Amino acid sequence: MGGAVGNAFAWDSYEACLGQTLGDRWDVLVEQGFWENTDFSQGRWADAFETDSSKFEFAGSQINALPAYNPVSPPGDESFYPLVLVPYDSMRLASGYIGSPPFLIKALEATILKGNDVLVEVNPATAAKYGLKDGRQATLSTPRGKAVVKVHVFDGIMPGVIAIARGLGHTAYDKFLAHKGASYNALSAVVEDPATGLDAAWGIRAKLGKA
Amino acid sequence: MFPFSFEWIWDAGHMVFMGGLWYALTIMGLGVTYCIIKAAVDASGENDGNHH
Amino acid sequence: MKHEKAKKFGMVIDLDKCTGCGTCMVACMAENNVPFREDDTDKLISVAWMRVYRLTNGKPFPHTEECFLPRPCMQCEGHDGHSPCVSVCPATATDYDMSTGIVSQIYTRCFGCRYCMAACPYHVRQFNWWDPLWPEKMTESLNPDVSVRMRGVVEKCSFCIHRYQTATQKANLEGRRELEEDEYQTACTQACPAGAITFGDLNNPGHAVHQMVKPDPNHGGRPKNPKAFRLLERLGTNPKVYYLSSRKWVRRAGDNYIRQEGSQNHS
Amino acid sequence: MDSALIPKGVKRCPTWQFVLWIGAVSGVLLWGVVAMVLIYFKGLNQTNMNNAYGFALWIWADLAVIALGGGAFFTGFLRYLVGKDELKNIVNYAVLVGFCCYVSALMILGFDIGQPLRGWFIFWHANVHSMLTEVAFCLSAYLGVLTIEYIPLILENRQINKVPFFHHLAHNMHEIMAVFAATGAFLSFFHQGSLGGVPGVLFARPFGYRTGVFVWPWTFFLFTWSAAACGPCFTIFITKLTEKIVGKKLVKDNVIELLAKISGWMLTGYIIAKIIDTVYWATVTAPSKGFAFMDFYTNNPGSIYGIWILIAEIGICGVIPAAILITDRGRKSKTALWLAVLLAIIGVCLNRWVMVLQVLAVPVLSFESWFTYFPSWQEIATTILPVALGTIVVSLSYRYLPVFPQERELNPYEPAADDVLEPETQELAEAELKPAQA
Repeated sequence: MGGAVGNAFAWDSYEACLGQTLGDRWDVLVEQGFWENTDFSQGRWADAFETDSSKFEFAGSQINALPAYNPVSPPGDESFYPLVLVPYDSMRLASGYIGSPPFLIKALEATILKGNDVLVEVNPATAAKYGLKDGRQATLSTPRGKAVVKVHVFDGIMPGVIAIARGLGHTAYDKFLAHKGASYNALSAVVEDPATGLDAAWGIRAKLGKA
Repeated sequence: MFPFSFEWIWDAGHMVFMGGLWYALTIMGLGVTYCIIKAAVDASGENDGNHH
Repeated sequence: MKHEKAKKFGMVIDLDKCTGCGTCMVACMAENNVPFREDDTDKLISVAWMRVYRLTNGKPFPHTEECFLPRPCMQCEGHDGHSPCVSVCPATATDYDMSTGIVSQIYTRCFGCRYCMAACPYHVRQFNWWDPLWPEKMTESLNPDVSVRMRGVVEKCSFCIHRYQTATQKANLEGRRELEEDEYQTACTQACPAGAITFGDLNNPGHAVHQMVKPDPNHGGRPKNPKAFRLLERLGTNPKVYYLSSRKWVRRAGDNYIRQEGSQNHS
Repeated sequence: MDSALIPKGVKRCPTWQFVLWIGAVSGVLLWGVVAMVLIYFKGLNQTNMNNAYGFALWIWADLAVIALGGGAFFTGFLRYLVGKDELKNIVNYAVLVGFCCYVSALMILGFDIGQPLRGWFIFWHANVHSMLTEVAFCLSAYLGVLTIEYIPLILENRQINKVPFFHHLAHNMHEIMAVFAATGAFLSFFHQGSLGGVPGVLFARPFGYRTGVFVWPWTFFLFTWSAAACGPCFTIFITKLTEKIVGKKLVKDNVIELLAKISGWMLTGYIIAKIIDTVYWATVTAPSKGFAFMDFYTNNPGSIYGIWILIAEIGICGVIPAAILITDRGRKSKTALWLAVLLAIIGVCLNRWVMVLQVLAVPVLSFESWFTYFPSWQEIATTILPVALGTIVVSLSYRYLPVFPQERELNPYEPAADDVLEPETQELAEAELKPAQA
């Protein structure tokens, strides 16, 4: 600090300022790196918001501007398409319209692409229910289309859900990328949110059967 | 295989291994050479006998 | 010989930091002229010096956990340089360098018997089943410091030995005998965006790798850091790649245990 | 047509029949040659091997034929060094079969390397610490010994033997055959052993690794031992098979029984040693590396590598043939003898299979699973190729060379009018059989 600001500052340095203003707490901070206020007690969550629900609300009941919450279900007939297909992003795939270079395709895990087939993640329970075996080909169909995929039985995906990596199924680009795997975009459809008119629903109803 | 290969070391491993190998090859070579020379000598002796 | 202590280059990979992004693989491929194939999805026939494994804890949803494990060459020391692969090579095409601790591979000496591949439990050694090919134009960006490999030979991660050679030459020209820690780093180490890979001389207490794992010289370099482990420690391969993980199941996945050993955890 | 080449006093099938047979086998040979050309020109991508299965069908075939060819060195050892004189009646055939086996082995090794033009590096830049170097050296040298042992037999062909030099050469080589047999036994001991050492020294492969003495793992000795035990069984098997095909007796029963008896006792010893080795490995070696015994036999797709394989190898194909061959009744019963030699052959082949392929199939990293492999047609064809070649060599040898010294005695035969011996050649015909009996 220098010039007019330095002159206006009542202490020699910022450290001296902190030492004086914080008093005992400064010594504790220098020694331990933190200071704990033992007198502090947290306020009750119930008192935090003065709304009907005592929780955060986007619009209070008085205004009544929002329609009641209605979950938007993914498109498709549940009795015919018992599963839900969702997309996910892999760290090793460019998921937009820009294609992955050969380096990424070569580095891609064997649990995402095998030969020319994309692997979809399926929970062991789901796989058992539909007679699907790890690594085998299967037909993935949604109300929008069909694709041949391979099954990757994986505990990390929720039962009843199929996950497909974004960024495959290109028809453009070089021989390292084009015509490999299937695109989620070609299989998905959107539902309009009745309140906002925006595209909603993450996923689409799907069926996975032995190829 | 030969001491002039740069990876050759005069250690026990090389002496035992290559020693055994060259020993076997020498016996085989000498044995065959002996048979050939002796056969040539025998055959020529026989030819002489046939002449007379 | 006292004045120049043998080096033992090693790597520490922090699995808590690894995101599985694959940058190390890409950096390695670019640095070491690893060839491409149109279909490289069969990892058992494709060449990749660095490979990132995907581990799971085997628990059902929603308790499933994942961990990515990058695997370069372990540069095993075995006992006194008797690494699994070096001693088996019939044509002396691979060697354990006592001065750096790096396992070399001479591509023009290898005649492709693949005995070293059978000896290596980490699948580090890979065979060139095909003639090496690169995508169009990529041949122009090949690294001139690394030779390309012909069909029919075995290749593997070299800890970017060419970088060591370049750095040593530079230092010698400047009249120095010793390299600074940052003068020799592998391509994967420098590329890792998460800073998960650390590289240096395990024999040098000043180097980060030494401080991170605290190798125990009385037990073949076994880590004293309880968070650190090596792959297949029990086989006696004595690798120079260490892994760090705060998760017990990950550390345990690094080795094999028989059922009776169930609850205990090594180190 | 070719009667001038056929040994005197024995009957052979008509030429057309022989040509037909050779033609059929040559068809198979040609198939193998096509595969061989593909492999040499396109590389090892023609196989189904991969980076986990670097060793596969070929290495197994190599180890198996060498074990089976062990009949040559062991019979030679018994005949020339131990002095089991009766075995002179089968040693020619043992050498011939062994020769074919070793030619096969070297041929297959020739396919199996990624850079065949650099094959000589294994000799030139030899790493003496590698088991494979020892294999290559001893194998090639021993093939030399087998060639030396086979040459006199060729020289005894009716026409070749007329040349005095060849006649004497054959005679002289027989004279010092014990020297060659001793060298062969020495070389065989080491290459059979070092083939066992190949998986045995892999200390990072818990299924194959064995402790041992000095630089040699126990498998080193077990392989030599099993080759000496099962090789003669293969010699008996091939002899019996030849007898079946040509429809006559070629070797007297007492000769076969003697070889079977020695083989039986060798097999008994081997199986006991193998059981001890397996128990030690299962209870001490493998657990020290973190593997329970059953880890090696469970959780693999289709149970290809189930515990059945160990039961089959040691029990059914080890203990049973050993028990048959050491009993007088077992050896004398035709069916039991056939069964025993067949089981012993399967047993040793199974052992080699396990020690090559299962070593690589077992996952070592805890997060990997079993590796599977099935050979490509190119691999199968090139494995059958040397078998076809061996069949041709054996067929030609049987037809034109005095392989079985007892054949004339066992099959008295009245030559046809046009084949009546001229007095002059009669003398030579007598002489030609002498060296073989010497």
